Amino acid sequence: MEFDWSEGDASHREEVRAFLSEELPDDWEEISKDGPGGDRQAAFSKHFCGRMAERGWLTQHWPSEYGGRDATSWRHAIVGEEMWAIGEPRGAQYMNVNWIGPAIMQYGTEEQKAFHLPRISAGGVLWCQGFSEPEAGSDLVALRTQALRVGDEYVINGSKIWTSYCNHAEFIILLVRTDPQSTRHRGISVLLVAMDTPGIEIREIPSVVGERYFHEVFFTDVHVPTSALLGDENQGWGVVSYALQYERAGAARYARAAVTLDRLAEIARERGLLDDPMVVDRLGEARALCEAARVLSYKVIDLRAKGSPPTADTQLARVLGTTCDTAIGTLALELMGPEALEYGSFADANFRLAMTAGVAVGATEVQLNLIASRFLGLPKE
Amino acid sequence: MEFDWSEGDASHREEVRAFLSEELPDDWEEISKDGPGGDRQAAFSKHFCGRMAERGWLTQHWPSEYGGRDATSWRHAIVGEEMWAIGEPRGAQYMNVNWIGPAIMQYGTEEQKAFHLPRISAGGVLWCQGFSEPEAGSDLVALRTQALRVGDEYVINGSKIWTSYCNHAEFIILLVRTDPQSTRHRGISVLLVAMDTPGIEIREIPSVVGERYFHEVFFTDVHVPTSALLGDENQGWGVVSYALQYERAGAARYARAAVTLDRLAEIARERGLLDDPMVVDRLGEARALCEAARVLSYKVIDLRAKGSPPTADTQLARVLGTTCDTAIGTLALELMGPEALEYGSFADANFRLAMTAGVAVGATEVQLNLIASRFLGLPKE
Amino acid sequence: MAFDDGQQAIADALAQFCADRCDDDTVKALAGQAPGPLWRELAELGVLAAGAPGEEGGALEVCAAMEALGAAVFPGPLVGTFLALQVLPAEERDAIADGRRIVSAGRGPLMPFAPQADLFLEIAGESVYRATPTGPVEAVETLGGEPWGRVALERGELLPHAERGLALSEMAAAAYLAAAGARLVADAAEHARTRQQFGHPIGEFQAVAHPLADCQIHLLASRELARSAAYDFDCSDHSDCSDYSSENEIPKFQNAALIARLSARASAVEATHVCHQVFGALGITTEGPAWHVSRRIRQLASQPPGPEVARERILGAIGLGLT
Amino acid sequence: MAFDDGQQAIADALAQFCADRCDDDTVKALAGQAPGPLWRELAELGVLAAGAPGEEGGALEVCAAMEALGAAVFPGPLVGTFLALQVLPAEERDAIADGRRIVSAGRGPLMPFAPQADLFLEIAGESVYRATPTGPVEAVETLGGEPWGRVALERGELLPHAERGLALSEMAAAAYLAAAGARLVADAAEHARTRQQFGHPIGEFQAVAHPLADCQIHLLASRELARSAAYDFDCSDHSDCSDYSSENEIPKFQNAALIARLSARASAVEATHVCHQVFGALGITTEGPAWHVSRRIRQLASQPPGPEVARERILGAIGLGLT
Repeated sequence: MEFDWSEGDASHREEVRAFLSEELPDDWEEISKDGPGGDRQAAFSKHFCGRMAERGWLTQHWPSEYGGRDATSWRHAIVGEEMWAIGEPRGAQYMNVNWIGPAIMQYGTEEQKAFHLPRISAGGVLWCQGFSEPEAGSDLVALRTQALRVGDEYVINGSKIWTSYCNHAEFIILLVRTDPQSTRHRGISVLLVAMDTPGIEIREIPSVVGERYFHEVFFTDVHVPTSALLGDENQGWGVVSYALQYERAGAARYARAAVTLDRLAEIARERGLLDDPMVVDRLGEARALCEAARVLSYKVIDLRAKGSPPTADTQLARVLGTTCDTAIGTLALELMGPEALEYGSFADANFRLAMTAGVAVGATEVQLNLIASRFLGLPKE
Repeated sequence: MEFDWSEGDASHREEVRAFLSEELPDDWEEISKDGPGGDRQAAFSKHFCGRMAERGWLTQHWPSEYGGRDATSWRHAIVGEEMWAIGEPRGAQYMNVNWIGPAIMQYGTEEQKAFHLPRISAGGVLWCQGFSEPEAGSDLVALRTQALRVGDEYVINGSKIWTSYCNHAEFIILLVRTDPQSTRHRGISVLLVAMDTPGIEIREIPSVVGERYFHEVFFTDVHVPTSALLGDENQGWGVVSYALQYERAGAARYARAAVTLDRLAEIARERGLLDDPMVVDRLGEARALCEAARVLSYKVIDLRAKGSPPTADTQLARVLGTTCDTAIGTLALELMGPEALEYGSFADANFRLAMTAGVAVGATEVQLNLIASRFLGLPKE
Repeated sequence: MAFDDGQQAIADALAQFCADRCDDDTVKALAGQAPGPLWRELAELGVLAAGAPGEEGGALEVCAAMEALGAAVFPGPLVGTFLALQVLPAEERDAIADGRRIVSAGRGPLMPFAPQADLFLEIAGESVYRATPTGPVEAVETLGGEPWGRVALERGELLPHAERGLALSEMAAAAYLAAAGARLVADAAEHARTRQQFGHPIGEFQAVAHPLADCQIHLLASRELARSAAYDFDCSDHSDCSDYSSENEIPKFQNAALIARLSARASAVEATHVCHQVFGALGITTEGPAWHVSRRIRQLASQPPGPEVARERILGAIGLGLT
Repeated sequence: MAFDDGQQAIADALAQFCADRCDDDTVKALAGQAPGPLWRELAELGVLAAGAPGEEGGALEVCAAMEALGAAVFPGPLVGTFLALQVLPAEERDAIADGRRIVSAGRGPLMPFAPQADLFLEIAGESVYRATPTGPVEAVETLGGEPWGRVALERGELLPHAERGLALSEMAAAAYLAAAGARLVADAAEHARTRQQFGHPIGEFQAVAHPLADCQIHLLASRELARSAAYDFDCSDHSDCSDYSSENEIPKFQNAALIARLSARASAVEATHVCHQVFGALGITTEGPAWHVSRRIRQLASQPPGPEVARERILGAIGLGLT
């Protein structure tokens, strides 16, 4: 059997928990109520990530040359589980350390690496991700935002949508079409753009899942130097695919779901609902789902720990994580009866969050297509 | 409000029930155990349908010129509900009266009508339906069985599959390709063939849902006169479409399901399972499903009663009937625990029957495609 | 089952009223607001009065109205009002039917429209009581955008005709839910016809189309069941209706209302799941096409009479069937 | 989680054994038959013995074996045998592990393999008792094609180590169910690749492909959970394993086995529904590719420990999580 938490892993988890109980203020629940995009949590995350960085934990799984400690993926996964379980005090920075940094490591110039990686590793910088567009959701390659090369600059025009956290972000990792004649996967590039570049405007899209969750970002004649290019021009699809593989298994949603489920069970117990076998059965089913999602995520981490390239297992873990979130959100709503309807209540908040599960990271439909084709050899339409 | 059972309808239902309690032997449950294809039920159905015919009920919804009584579709629906609820003592003859007879009425020559309709109306003849082929299931028009015209005869070669009740049938309504160059909907014809014609062979396919349920029928140089043609040559798709519209709303599965559900509830009560709220909830959901299926079937009957052409509502009723059967079969299995595993037990028998619900009459998938297109205007693939 | 001309006229008139006075932007803007001028305008049309015994109209008229209102997700204490009109004495009905007095009907302590309510009805099992607040009403913002309140109630007089009141309000909720669900499905289908992904409208994908079709089936059936329950309710007033289940202990209209509610609740909630999948991120914006509909469905689906009452009644109804 | 070389060798050897000695036709022919020569052949391979405490092997070896056996839907009283080997004293184990004595373990009065059983174990809640028939065994033909019997039992000695026995047998059932489900899905996918309708292989339709993909996800997760439960079971014998949930009252291996069983049961039963839809009429012929698999899944999914035990254990496990 190849997997088990080592002694060191177990004690690392204890260390992380101790650190969390020390660092999180008493009003953490209040601070984190509006999610990572909320002003308070965003501000807190800069302080918090700085503290993590001091311990060397923020990017411990990175190579030491880039500010890491060469720790195993398991160690980093432990941090991820503990952070998610408690409401992600790293705020949006989980994106930096999980996939934006690694993408820069893989494709960046020496200059880009030297500039960006220490900043990410130190915990003081926020990034956002400019991939989706109004006409390009799950189908990212339908993107229209253009960056035309003019001399040693790119001039960007277009817009992005559903951009989380960008109100607080210093940088955006931006997907653009650099060859205006191209279609689909060809002619796409990735740019690393400072959010204070003139011509960038942000509009918040009010969402049901908390403050500052979604935004539109408009680019009007935004000039950036060609040195902002990550990877080769027109070869950006490779860069984004690399990043997405990390993104899709990045969030330990099952850890959050398991904690939610525990609280739900506790509430059910207080209300005497556990006398109802139906309630117990549903809780049991939900628990099995959480554990199933966890164990599939561990497969992905295991591959990563061995340095193997990501496989379609990532999709499995992702779909099951979503299923799990949705199931628990729905269960919360059903168990709490009319009480669940109170805005901001435990059940309400979890239900709203669960609604985003299938939306946030690529449509489940696309992932099921992939699984049908890779695991079952089914033909594509 | 346009629908209600009239006084006469209500008393007709009472008459039918009285008739059933008089005509059905004490060992009816035993007789009907193996379904309409079983030898005993098939034999009984000839006697029983004769008795119904004596009362004028078997084909009461037919025009009087064809042996009917011009009764409303509602009257005939009442008979259908009562028959299905008790396990269909008409055996396979429900097909004769529901759609094979009407198709002959619509498309038959005077000679065909004069020969076949009185026989069906008198209750002494069994028909089966030769539509499906190994390579043509839901996609009927992929059929390959050929009938080549040679002088004033057709020579049939090919095979049919999943043919129910054909072991007892005197006639088959047979879908064949009369233009060997044709594909898909074109070049198909319908023939009315006596099952004792030389060259026809039957093989039973053992099934999990009871004796003599499925068969293969092989046609080897079967000669039939051209007068066996129903409707115009190569225009058979119109005939079969007409028949299928009647077929798909023909069976009052919800009536059977409702009775099954009542028995299941009774068993649950005897076992003290009704203290479990989950069980009650599931029974309630299942009851709501039955009633939903019933009410959609009534819409279809209402259209028919008004002489309107069948609409896509038929598909709705059909899909919901299937859902309902499956839900109750599954519920039976779950409620009964290990007891349900006993072969031939109430739960086992119902579960096996429910398994056929989605199979017997066109794949649900095809019907959902239709609904998506007709009701929601969604584009086809 | 089709409405007669008078009932259809109600549905059509209300659809027009909603189009004129209560479009999506209005619904969104009114979220969390107390029943105001719009509620009184609705009442002046005589829509609420149709739910009072002996008035012009009856359950089918209420059903026709609720279908139109549900399709527009019209806000306000509709369900509680129909309950009140059946259980309160004649002299109290006018002020309610006119929209002057607001009814809060529920199981407490969380009560719908409590901050604005002039009258509290407590539902306990199959009984309905008058109730009086024994303290202040604490306003509660809800998931569904209805202004609720938490309030301690003292139980008062046991009211008559609870079975009719509950049945009428359940039928009304069923009609509203089925219509709101159907409208959500229609909007999602429209989105699926126009939204392109991977070079195709997403409605071409069975993964999108089939769940929508499935919702459509169940919602149409729920609509029919609500109409049928309304018919039975009206019938129960007359002797010339056939009632082949009359041997049962429980009146047919009660069972029919319960069945309609169970069916509508399940199918409308399922429609929110499916349609939010179809709308994707659009669905979770407050400006978007789905949230103001799905939140209302969620709210109405959680309202009393809840599962306990349903369960008791199911136990009574279980032997119904055709026999 | 991958097996080590020894465990993988067991899985491979048993897969070969099943291919040679227990193909689909054999499985179909053996339906309803008492455990016979094939059962003893399996036992002689040492597969059952791996489930006895202190023997060569352990739960992971049992898990590897059950995955291979489940994929072939190998018949016989596997689950009850693993229970017996944990709870019975050493001197009784050999005859069971050799396949000479047949165990019937259940809640009664309907008992698996009862007509042939040499030994009865009664499962009552979390306890296991020896039991003695007080009358004749009435043979019962089952939906799943296993020869069961109805028999009155007298409860005897309370046996030790019930928690280990039940956990091992639950884990074994989970591994078998997950593998049988995965095999059904693989066969259905093969059918979907080749079966043409409307000019396309049906696997192109999302209505076919997506449910299969969904089953695949859940079945793979169930397999991992079973392996993980087996690992925990073996760990619980040693002191060098980390067990970060050790603060809990209930041993980790018990929870893990329960979770694996819940997950495998749900995912395998769902796979039967989905695959029968894919196979259509073919699926309900006894000669066809699905029935002999799905009936076995149905049977194993209904076997004890049943929902009551699961419920009690869930109540205990509910606070587990990561904390």
